[in-house]
Amino acid sequence: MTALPEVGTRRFRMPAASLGAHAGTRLSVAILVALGILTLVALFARLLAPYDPVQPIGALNLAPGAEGHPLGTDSIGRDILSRTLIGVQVSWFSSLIIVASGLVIGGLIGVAAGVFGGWVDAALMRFTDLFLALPGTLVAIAIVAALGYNLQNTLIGIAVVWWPYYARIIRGEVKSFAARPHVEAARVAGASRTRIVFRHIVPGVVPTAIVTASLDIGNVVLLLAGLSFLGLGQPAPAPELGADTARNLSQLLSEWWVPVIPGLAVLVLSLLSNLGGDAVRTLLAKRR
Amino acid sequence: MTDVATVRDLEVSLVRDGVRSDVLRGIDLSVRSGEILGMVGESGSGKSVLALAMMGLLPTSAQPRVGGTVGIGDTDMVNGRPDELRAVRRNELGVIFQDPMTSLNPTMRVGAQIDESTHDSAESLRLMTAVGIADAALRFTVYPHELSGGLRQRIMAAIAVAGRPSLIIADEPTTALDVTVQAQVLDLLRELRDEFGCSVVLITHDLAVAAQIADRVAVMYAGRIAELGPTEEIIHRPTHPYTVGLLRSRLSLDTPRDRRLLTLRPETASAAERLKGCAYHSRCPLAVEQCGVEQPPLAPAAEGTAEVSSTEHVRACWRSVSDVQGYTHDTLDAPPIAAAPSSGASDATQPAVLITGLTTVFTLKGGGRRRRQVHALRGIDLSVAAGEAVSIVGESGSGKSTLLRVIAGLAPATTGRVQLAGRGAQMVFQDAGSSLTPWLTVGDILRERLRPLKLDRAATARRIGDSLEAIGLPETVSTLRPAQLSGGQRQRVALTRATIIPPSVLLCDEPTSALDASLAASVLNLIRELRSSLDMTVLFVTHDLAVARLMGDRVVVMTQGTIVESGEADAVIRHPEHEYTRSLLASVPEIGVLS
Amino acid sequence: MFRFILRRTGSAVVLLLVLSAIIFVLQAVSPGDPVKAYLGANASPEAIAAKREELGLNAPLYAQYLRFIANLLHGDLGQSFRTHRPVLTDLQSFLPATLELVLFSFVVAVLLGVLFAVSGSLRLKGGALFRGPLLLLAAAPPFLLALGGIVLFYAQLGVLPASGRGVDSSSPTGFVVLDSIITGQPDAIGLTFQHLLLPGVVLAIAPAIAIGRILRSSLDVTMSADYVRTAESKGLTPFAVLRRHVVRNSIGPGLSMAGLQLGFMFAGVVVVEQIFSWPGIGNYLAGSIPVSDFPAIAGVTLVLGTVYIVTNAVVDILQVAADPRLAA
Amino acid sequence: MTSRNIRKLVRTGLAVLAVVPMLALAACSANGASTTPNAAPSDGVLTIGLLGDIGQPPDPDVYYANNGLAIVLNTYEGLVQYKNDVDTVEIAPRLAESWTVSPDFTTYTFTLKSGVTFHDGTPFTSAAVKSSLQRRVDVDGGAAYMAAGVASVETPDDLTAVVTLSEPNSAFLDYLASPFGPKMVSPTGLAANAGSDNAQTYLQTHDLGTGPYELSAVEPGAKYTLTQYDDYWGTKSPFTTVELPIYSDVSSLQLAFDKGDVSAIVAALPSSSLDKYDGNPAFNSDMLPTLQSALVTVNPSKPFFAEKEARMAFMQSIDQKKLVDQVLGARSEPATTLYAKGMISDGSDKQNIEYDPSVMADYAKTLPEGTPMVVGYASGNTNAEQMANIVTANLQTTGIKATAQSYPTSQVFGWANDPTQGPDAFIDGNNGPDGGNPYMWGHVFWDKTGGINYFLCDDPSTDADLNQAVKTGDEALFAKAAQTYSATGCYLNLSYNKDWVVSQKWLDGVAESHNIGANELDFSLLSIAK
Repeated sequence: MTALPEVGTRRFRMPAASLGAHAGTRLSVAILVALGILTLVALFARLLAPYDPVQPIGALNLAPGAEGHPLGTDSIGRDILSRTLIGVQVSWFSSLIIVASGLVIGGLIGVAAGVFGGWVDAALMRFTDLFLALPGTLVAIAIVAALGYNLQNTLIGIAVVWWPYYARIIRGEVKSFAARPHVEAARVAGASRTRIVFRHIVPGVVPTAIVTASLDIGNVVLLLAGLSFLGLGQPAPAPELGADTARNLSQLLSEWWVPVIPGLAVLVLSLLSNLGGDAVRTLLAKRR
Repeated sequence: MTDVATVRDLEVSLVRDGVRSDVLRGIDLSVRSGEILGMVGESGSGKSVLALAMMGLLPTSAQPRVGGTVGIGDTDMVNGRPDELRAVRRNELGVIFQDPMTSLNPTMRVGAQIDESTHDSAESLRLMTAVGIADAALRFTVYPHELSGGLRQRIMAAIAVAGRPSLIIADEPTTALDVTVQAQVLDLLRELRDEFGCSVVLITHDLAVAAQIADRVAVMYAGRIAELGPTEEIIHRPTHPYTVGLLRSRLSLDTPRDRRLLTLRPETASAAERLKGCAYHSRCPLAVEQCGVEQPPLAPAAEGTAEVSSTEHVRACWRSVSDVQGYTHDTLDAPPIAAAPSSGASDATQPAVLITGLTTVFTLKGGGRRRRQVHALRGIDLSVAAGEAVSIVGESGSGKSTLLRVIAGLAPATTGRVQLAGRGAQMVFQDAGSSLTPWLTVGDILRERLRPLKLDRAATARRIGDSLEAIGLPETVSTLRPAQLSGGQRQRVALTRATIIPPSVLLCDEPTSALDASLAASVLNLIRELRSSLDMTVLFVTHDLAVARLMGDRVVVMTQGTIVESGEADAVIRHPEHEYTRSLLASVPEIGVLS
Repeated sequence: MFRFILRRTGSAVVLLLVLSAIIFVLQAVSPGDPVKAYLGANASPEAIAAKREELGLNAPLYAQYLRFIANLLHGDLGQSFRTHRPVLTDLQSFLPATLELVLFSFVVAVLLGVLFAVSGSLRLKGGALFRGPLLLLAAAPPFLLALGGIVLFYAQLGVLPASGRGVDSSSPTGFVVLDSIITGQPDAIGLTFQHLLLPGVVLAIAPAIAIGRILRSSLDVTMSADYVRTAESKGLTPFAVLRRHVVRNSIGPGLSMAGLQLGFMFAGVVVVEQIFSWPGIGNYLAGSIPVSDFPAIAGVTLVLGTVYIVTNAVVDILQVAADPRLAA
Repeated sequence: MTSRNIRKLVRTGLAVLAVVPMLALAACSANGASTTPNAAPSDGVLTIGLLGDIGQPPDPDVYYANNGLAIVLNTYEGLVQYKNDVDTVEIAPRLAESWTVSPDFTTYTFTLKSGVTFHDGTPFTSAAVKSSLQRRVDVDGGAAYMAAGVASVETPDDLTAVVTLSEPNSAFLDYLASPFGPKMVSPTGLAANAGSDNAQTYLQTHDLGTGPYELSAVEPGAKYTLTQYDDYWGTKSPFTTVELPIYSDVSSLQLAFDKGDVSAIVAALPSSSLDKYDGNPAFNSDMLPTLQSALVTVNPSKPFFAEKEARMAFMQSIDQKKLVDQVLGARSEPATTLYAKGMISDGSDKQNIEYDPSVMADYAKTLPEGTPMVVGYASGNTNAEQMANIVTANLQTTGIKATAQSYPTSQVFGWANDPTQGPDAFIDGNNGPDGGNPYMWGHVFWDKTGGINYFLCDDPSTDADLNQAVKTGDEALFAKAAQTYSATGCYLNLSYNKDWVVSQKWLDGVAESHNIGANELDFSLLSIAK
């Protein structure tokens, strides 16, 4: 019996794993390990980076493979490897922060709406729909443009428009679980309201939330890169993948590696996180 | 007399959540033109897979491996080319699936869905009338969700008979329907056969249903045919222990109320060793060592005598017919259950449940402004004495479940009031599986019930262990999650949760409707025992009159939110007063008791 | 159905009001000295003061707000600090180009998405060979993708143009494809499509995946539905089953995701237009950001927001049309 | 089976992962651009690639930026202009054949060229001079100040215009010669299309000038098209049409140029492309003199530079020659004067800040270890970014925690309102005066009311001297003003910048069509090489 989702939630079915419904478990694990390594690299980027990312330390525009500069140097003589490492750190953790913020804010609102129902639900969801119906990215741009261009404001801008997506999904899940017999059973068995919420409903929502979030990171990585491409990200000289690509784009035809390498880093990030999302889904599906 | 379908040592193995298992293990049978063949078996016996295999529609997602042949007309549904199979489905086959709601395209007008088979609206309309749909022209343009269950199933039937198929495969066509509608659908099938002269394969888990209209019955067990023969033969002279078991564990309107219900021995053997010999041997009361090692072939039942009849009635068992039939004749008597004591002691001052002028109205919020009011209960007055057991019978929508939910405090009382005695009420739900929180262990679930007692760890553990033991579950179960339990075990856990602290009133909402006959019987036994041992009042909701009669000292018949009849169980069954009760009784599929 | 359309339109209007409110608040808090940007570096202090007065930047906030709303109602989005033209005029000249690009790209995205979903759901042979690359490209930052495309197809192979729309974009309607069709210039049509191709595809890839994934999952759900089995039991050809029974029941989520993606595309177009020198609203926005030309930024947000809100209303209505059960 | 799919899919994925670097390689191979010249156009179309839209409308009294100046300068003409193809400030006639200036710099008398007509057919007369100067004031754009001082314009006859200023101004001729200076606009055309805004709307998409070309098509954000004015009084080029397509990305602009789709790019390519085109036989690469400079200014409102000593030490720590050579290379030469090259004929405005890192090193010792210090630059300006980074790198060797930081232009102009918001120092990659008169330089950069004195580092005596000198045209006084300001340590003229023009081999007359004031080419003087 395919239950028919209500008007609001239908927009947010979880996307199918792009790698066929059930990617091999081993593959999934491998992908997650890769992600773990990536995160470690990002975490210890400062230690791994051979040089200070913002200081000119070598000749200008050395091609990759140059002595001491495996990825070469940029037009200011900064070590591209170092900049890319730090850039990965910035982009990766920024994306995680955004997704986390969405998960937390959206989660709270979604759970509240789903649990209390009634006018609370109505009010919260009206609010959420309102945000959903606005063109998020544009609003984000407007916000950053208003607050001033820097990474912090960019994160704020995105976070402001990012949570409703989660609120919707989580609220929908909460509602569906709340309607399950086991919740009624718990009620009859005399479990307190809070207990029902946190032991009989929320745990069921977590997997969906996790999968949704992990599938989302990739988008955020790209969005961030795009915004900093437009100059809404880290102001120079701080390293940031999107911005580094954008600023040095003029060199594409003379010293291609300067803009291309950070761009590739973005590609790897978002690709890995996409695959990661699917992997998470697969593994959770297997566990179910 | 030619056969419309011939199945020759059909073997099918499917992958279910990652594990490949043999679902059909050498099926041989043929469907004769114009006959109704009943396929009977518990869930998991492979009967539905057989149906799909006959249509050549085994789910690709299950990566089926198929051996043998299914001949329909002169096409082999196993090895034929896709377009050939489609041709057969178009011209030779008609299908009726279990759930008419999900089996019809929700976004397509029913007429159009019939047209897909008839390619001619006039014909479609004619068929709709033929399958007994009043003012077909009107209904032609509605969507499935705008029709009642019975009508939907009739639409399915119209689709099935479209193009005058030589064979209609009906897979549990009645299970999702109310008793009264069930009867109608069965009649419909018979009429279709008579009118269109097609054969029908009727797949069902209920011997009685098959018995009502089938010419021949095939009893399936674990992917093989245990016994196959004329309905009369199977019902009255079963020659396979399993058939015997089914017949005896089946609940009927004259099953003795004062005795334990007879049940099949629960499965103990592992899948591997079951499949070594006769799959039934581990549960078979008559098993001999040969049964455990060698698969019995399908052989004529009538011992070596008239060759003619030999094809009629076949069985797969090492024991001789006489042994089996001998067995069926002795041990009619089952041990009596401890007579519910309290029913006598109903001099209890105040009743356990007192319901006065109870009405409940739901407002369904259709999208947008449109709201619909549903009067689920229209003035219920009911008083249940302490220790009494009352069965509430009714069809879906009669409000019986709502009544129970109101008592349990899950649904609101719009007017009127419900009073419960001291220790309040606990409830056992229809689908035990979904009534247990999937991610909590049995232990967690039970512990939750015990929290008010503020016991220390050890005590709690002991209490849980004991009550599990009491209900016939190993203590180790407490570390498992519901998904790791069998259906029967889950229902037992649910019962434990309800009774680990004995309530005054135990509310049972069709606790057995999802279980196989034998399992159901054992659960019912359990409830009755608990009732007497824990001295509980029981309110038992069911759609099955036979069950109602067995579980209740008193039977209350409900329809459209009101109580139409109430009285001592046998009285209501034997001498129904309200005509609704009569119609219910009339439509109960019955088969004579074992002679 | 009708009442639903009515209600949906109503909510759209409300949303527009909210959007405009947000824009104003942002406008109020936006820093930087627009007037300097407006008059240029060497402008005299007197001129600056005068300009501030003229733009009402000295008035108290509430006054500015009233002014803003009033202007909005008159379709006055203020004047761009950068181009010195009324923002509305700018948008009028840039919007058609963007709409044309986005719509084209949207069609491409939907096609790719459907291909992605169907090839996956029906397990078509070699489907993976199509999905793999698509997935990978979708993970690439658009600006890299765009430049890669230019270098490859324009500089190296010389098969596709890399910038502009090919024909005079100040044509009657601004929709050059439309115009060249109206005025019946086949060569012009060909030219415009040549120019649309590269940016269109680059912009389409990411949304295609998003749509494809959603569609894929709802397809998988529908494929395993009982009524599909019923349809098969009628002996319909796989295609007939897909067309008559699967599509309609699985299109819903795809539709709404498509609507959602349209919103993202209107943002993504900013990057793409910049690299392909597309004379559109995105390029205009990209030019406005560095100089904090807030009226322009606000205007773009408002207009694209409107387009987005309207399209989504349409999508919802389509969806109800597709699935009668949603009607209310 | 599915998981086999995955592997296949991942394999193909990896295969494609190779695509992107491949594209990159393609790009870098595109770098070693074809060394065979592209063919000259046969259709008389000249294509000048613009990097980004021109922003403001091409209205001579409104347009006050660089990118689109070419359109204004080829459709409109002023009375005078700076002499083409010389690297000193010399005023040359344009629509005025000759002129006389009263000794007190208040009365300017112009004898106009005869037989000049506006694009709308109206003959050019002294009346047009009057109306044009008036419109400049009425429109009140950024460069309105140039005509603000005009008290009256007498027109004794059609070919004589006598401009009287309300107060002496020796810079007035430079105002007129400036690319942003008043241009002659057809009075009848203006009257016909005046509208409510002095025809500003009309002039967004049309022109009313006398120049060699007419603005024939405007596709905002996409392309501007000029067509030759048949009745132009002066020399005509073989180019009957000039197209200025807009490229918003520099790489695609370069690619288009390499393929020959673009004939010339004026001052729009990054230094990183220098070695690609400089000395490439397939293209011309000209470095043409301008009044533009790279500048260093410091922020006295910040504690770090509160003291003159600190400012001086900082300026001395900058290795001007090395910096300019390393970053700007052939595009500029180290500045030796405080004004732009050739503004003060006797060079008495010599810049006396000598490179001496030791001063800063010593000063740094007096500071707490790791004192922070920020050198800002305008975001998007690669040259400035490089210089800022090199400067800070050097400072760090002295123990100062110097960092380079980018700021969007709008913010840069905002600092004047509150200098404490700005960085400690600012490197301006390229900036210049509206014209060649010392006043126009000194005023904007040094006077706190000038507009580009970002940090309001002001020296009253400098302002006074400048305002005095402009009345008398006293070069010595200008030099004095410069020296006193230089002494504040707020200002360093880093380099004389040049316009880098790359063009197809077949294009002739690039240098001849360029002058020190306009950073653009006079298309009518271009030609196709034989």
